[in-house]
Amino acid sequence: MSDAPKEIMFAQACNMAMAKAMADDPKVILMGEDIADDQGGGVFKVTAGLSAQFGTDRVRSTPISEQAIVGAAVGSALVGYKPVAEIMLMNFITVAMDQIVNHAAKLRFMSGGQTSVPLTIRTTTGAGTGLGGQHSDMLEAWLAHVPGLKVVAASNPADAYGLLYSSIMDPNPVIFIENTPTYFTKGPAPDPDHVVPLGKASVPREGSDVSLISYSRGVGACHAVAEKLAADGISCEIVDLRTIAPFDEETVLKSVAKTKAAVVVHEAVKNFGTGAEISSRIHEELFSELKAPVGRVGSGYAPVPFSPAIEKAWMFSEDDIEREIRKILG
Amino acid sequence: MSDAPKEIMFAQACNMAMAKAMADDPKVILMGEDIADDQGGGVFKVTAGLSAQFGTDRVRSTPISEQAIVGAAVGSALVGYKPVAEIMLMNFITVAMDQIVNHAAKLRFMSGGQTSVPLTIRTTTGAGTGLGGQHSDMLEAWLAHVPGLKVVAASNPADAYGLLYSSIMDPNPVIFIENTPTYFTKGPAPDPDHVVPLGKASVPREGSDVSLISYSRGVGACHAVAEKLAADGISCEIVDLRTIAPFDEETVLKSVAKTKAAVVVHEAVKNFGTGAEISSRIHEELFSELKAPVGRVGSGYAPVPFSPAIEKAWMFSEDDIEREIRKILG
Amino acid sequence: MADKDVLIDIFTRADLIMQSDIKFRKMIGAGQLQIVYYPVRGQEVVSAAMMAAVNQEDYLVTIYRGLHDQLAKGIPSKDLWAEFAGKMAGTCKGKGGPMHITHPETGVMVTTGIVGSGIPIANGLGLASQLEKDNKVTVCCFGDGASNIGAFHEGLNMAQVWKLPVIFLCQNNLYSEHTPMAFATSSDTIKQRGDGLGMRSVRVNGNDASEMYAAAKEAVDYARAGNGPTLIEAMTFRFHGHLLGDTGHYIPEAEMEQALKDDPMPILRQQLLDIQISEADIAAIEAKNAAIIDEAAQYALDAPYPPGDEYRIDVLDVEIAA
Amino acid sequence: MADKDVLIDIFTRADLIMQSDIKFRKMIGAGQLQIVYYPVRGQEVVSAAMMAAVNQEDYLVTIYRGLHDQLAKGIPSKDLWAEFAGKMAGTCKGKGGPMHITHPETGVMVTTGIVGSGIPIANGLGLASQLEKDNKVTVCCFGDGASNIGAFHEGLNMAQVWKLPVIFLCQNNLYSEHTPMAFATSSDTIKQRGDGLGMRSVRVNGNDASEMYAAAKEAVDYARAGNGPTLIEAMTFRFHGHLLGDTGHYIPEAEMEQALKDDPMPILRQQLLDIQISEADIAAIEAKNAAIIDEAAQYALDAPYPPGDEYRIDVLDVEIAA
Ligand SMILES: Cc1ncc(C[n+]2csc(CCOP(=O)(O)OP(=O)(O)O)c2C)c(N)n1
Ligand SMILES: Cc1ncc(C[n+]2csc(CCOP(=O)(O)OP(=O)(O)O)c2C)c(N)n1
Ligand SMILES: [Mg+2]
Ligand SMILES: [Mg+2]
Repeated sequence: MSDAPKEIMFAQACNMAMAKAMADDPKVILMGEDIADDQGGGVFKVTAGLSAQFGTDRVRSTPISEQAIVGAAVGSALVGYKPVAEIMLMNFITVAMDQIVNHAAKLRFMSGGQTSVPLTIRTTTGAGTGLGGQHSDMLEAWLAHVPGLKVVAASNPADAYGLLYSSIMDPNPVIFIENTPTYFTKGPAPDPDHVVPLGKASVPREGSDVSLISYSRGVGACHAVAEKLAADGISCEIVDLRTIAPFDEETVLKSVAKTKAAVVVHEAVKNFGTGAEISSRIHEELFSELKAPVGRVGSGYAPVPFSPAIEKAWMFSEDDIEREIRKILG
Repeated sequence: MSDAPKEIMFAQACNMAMAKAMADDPKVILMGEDIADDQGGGVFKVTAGLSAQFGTDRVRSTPISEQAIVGAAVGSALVGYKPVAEIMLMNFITVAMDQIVNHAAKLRFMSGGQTSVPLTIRTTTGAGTGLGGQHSDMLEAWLAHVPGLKVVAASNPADAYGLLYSSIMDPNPVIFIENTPTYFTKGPAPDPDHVVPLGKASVPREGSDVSLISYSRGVGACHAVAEKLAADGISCEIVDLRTIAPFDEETVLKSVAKTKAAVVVHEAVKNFGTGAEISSRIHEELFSELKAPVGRVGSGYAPVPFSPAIEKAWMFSEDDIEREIRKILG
Repeated sequence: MADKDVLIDIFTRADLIMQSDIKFRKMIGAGQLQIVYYPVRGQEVVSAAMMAAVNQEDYLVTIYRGLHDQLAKGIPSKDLWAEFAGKMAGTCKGKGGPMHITHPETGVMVTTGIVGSGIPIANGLGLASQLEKDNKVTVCCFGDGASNIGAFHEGLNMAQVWKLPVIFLCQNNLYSEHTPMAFATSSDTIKQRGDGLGMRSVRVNGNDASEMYAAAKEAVDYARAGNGPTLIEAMTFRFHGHLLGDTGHYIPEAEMEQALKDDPMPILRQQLLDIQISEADIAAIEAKNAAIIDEAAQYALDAPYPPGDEYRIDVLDVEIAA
Repeated sequence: MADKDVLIDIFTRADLIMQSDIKFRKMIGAGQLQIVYYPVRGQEVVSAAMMAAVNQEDYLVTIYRGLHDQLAKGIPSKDLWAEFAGKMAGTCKGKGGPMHITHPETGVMVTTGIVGSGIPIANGLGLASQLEKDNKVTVCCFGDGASNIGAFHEGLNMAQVWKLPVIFLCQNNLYSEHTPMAFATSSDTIKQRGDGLGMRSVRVNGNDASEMYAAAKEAVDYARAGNGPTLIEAMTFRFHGHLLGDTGHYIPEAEMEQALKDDPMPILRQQLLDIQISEADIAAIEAKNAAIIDEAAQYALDAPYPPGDEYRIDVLDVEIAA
């Protein structure tokens, strides 16, 4: 791949990761609504070209049947396949929660380790696309609460490539959450054998005054705020969780032990969101060292509003992050 | 009701609350699998006698179709009914999450307040009954994270009576979580017009050293530990949330502001559980006053094991609560 | 052939739908509106005939592709356009948007963006009517693709077991997103599934006003008489793909050509002429609809957006603290 | 009439099931085992005949009421009994229990406690076999009540569209918990639903060994030949209610009497005698089964419980830290 592009889009990165996984392992198969090329290669074109390259036996467009899609992934995973099921939008996992929670997450344990479910569920979501209340929810907190599931979300194309590949090859069920609004955002292209291990956070920006802990598009917002505050002499360190559950406590605690202050940032509704667990763990481990209580930033207590005017007020923002940082740094 | 019993069981209390609601308001109807008397009055007999008293038009046994059950409740609620849908066991809400989350919780908002969904979903769960991995999960954290839903759980028969009645009459969708293992535990009988408002926690035991914040059967465990520690001169205050979401921050913060130490206790898996949100809120509001970081007690990171030997080790316990209290009180 | 007044009624509704769809696509294309839009051109007659057979008090549950159903059921264009534009004056204060139109005054109770999910909810409305004995029926619209999801099966079974007054109107436009029906559907027809569930089921040419109206009327009468639900599989087609921008690459040219030849609108217009309704009278109807739409569109553009704080209102019965 | 060896095979499996069920109920009644138990008495022949028609390598997905299916498929009694008793020596180290039996060596891949949920999973096993061209079939067992849940519909549609080698065995015992089939099911038969989904569907007397075996064999051959799935509605009955302790108050006396008269076990035993299998040979089979069960039961009682820390193992591929 000498003529590889220097920059690629998030969606492209996911496509390339699946292509590599399918080329590396014949047991990798894809299932989802309209994902094959005859049906357009996915509504967001994330799977474009894969059925042409690997055939429709391995890249299968399905009926509108999320329970059947995840069930078929569970069953084939039980006997050695590494299925990647696409749930077009995250809100649609609500019709497949039984297969995900009662089966994919539990069959290894309930069988006493005789079987395992190495599937990956890819889904995308995110507000700001004008799709309203039923097409934009961030539901990662539900899945993070389910023992046996890994929950992964990338913040840039290179990580998406390396994390999706790792998710597909992981022996456990993984929920890989993509972000619709940033699908077509570009970032440095990874080299073909770039792999990002699950369970390891990254520290894309070092700093000394406060740790900003986030994932998915929240990381981009943190970078913007960090840049801005640098001008005011506030030094922000950014921790990109990459794997939301089980999350990399070591890296998070190491960073906060250094900065002695933290703000957890996510797009999901703040109440009972993943930020609460991360905040609690930090308090439990570093209470006496903290300059101030860990701050949290998330979206408001409401369904995602349709009208851009309301959606903006409801949604987590760079202003919210800045305000929270200034608040805890007093 | 002069000949009313002095003590009643939890299941009975729920039955009496539904009977009163149905007598008070003809718009209250019940739906669920096997809930009518011809089908046994509910697998745990919680609805026994209600179809005999109010007829099978209002007390309806349904097919095994949780999506259709909740959907029928949503639709009838939209036009003025106050349906009470029974989802036999909490794990089965996994097949009805779309109706609960994308519809019941959102229709008021998405309609701009033109419609509302005053339904109640009753469900029961809890480990320790030997039902294993798919029949015992505590999933309240998912629902607490959904704007527009209220989540309620009682810790004793009198509260169950007063809270279920309030849930049925509440203009918002309410998830009322019962606890199977304590269904047949007795407690003081409430008088017929006893009502417990939603959103208000109670303080069933006052103390000065530490606040134990819990709900459902966790409260019973806290009482046992409080008794035991009283002997050692440790004074525990107990806060029974009653409504898990939105929860009564005022009462919680008032208690902790007094004791300056807190342990949040629930049966659900600890990671990403409701205890994280409560712990975070306390740290955010009372950080500088706390003697120690807020402690959390919950069950282990695993599906509910079948074998009693493993189940016991996995499950939250009085020992865990005591250990956590002693840890934070140093 | 349905009688004159009925055909005029159906045409009037259908033309409003057609012109509204054209206008929406024009304004979105021109960048005057930035919204995700699900075209309804080609399916006008199905809803127009169905809604002509029910009353305003009757309930409707429909889907993201619902403009035709909503207009046919009688939602005032101004309110509807304002909601599509996300304005405070919209049916839902801009909170719901095109995929979540609600308007109880005209019986439009739910518009859902989740495939199949309106079906169980329609049962609840039907159950309420059955208990109230208010003689209302509920019309529940969904597509051919929705017949592959669990909610469809659970909903139809319960409706039949409880003999609910619900008309399940499957608008079979032969595609679900980019998937042709036969590719993802095990049965040859959707009607066959209704039969399998023991429900009264019919399959009709939904693009023929008289045939569609007759089927609708029969189902409504059957439901009002307390006999229970009917599944109507109404054959139709969508001319502009799944959502605006969809090129329809997956639709064989010949199929598209034939579909356009069978465009229900010119056919219905000709039928009016055939029964001696004058060109002038028809033109008057079209002009009136055009005026309504122009006014509604302008109203939607001019109307103010809701204040940001609206997100704290209507979540629960009480306002959420900031 | 199936041939002699087949009938003996079916009887041997069915008798093991019957005696095991009796023993479980006896031991639970005596307090030797404290478990929630779903009796299978009355449904022995359905599974015995079905499993006699497949190989040990073929897959099975079943439900909480699965003892008959699991024994018929060949799980060694000792391993199974130990799991029911929650012991470390059980098939699943005591972690799954009776509702979640798994035993890959005999093809038992999933036992689920969620009604209908095994159906989509069975498709995944069938898909794997189709891709592997390993010529395996998957048998998926569920009850009549499961035909009312969404997963049933989604699963059958996908299996038919993809022509998967899956046999959907609906063991229609006429009740779901305390609900008679007709009360909650819109169609007269489950077969009718398979027909509605365009799937090859048959309805047989599951309590007749020869009829059940013939239907099973045909479905298996059909699937192995690559023709796709079959829905078998096997009529049967459960004699001891939904779970142990259920008094069956909701079952009309006459119906229960008739069902007991039609008890498949004495009928099958008589059929063996009729084809000149000696009382002695039959008694030998019964004695052998009895010995297996006594040994298994004792083994289960004597075996040690798993250590508590086992809850941190098998959650993920790596052990969870304490
Ligand atoms: C549960 C669920 N899965 C997937 C989607 C994405 N989706 C939206 S519309 C659609 C196609 C529906 O086709 P059909 O039912 O025929 O209705 P049509 O759009 O043709 O009117 C799909 C798959 C969804 N909204 N909900
Ligand atoms: C989704 C779901 N809903 C409800 C239940 C509770 N439940 C367990 S068994 C059962 C009855 C099932 O009847 P049927 O399918 O006929 O199987 P049978 O028990 O008769 O063998 C019910 C309702 C469940 N386990 N899962
Ligand atoms: Mg369609
Ligand atoms: Mg049954």
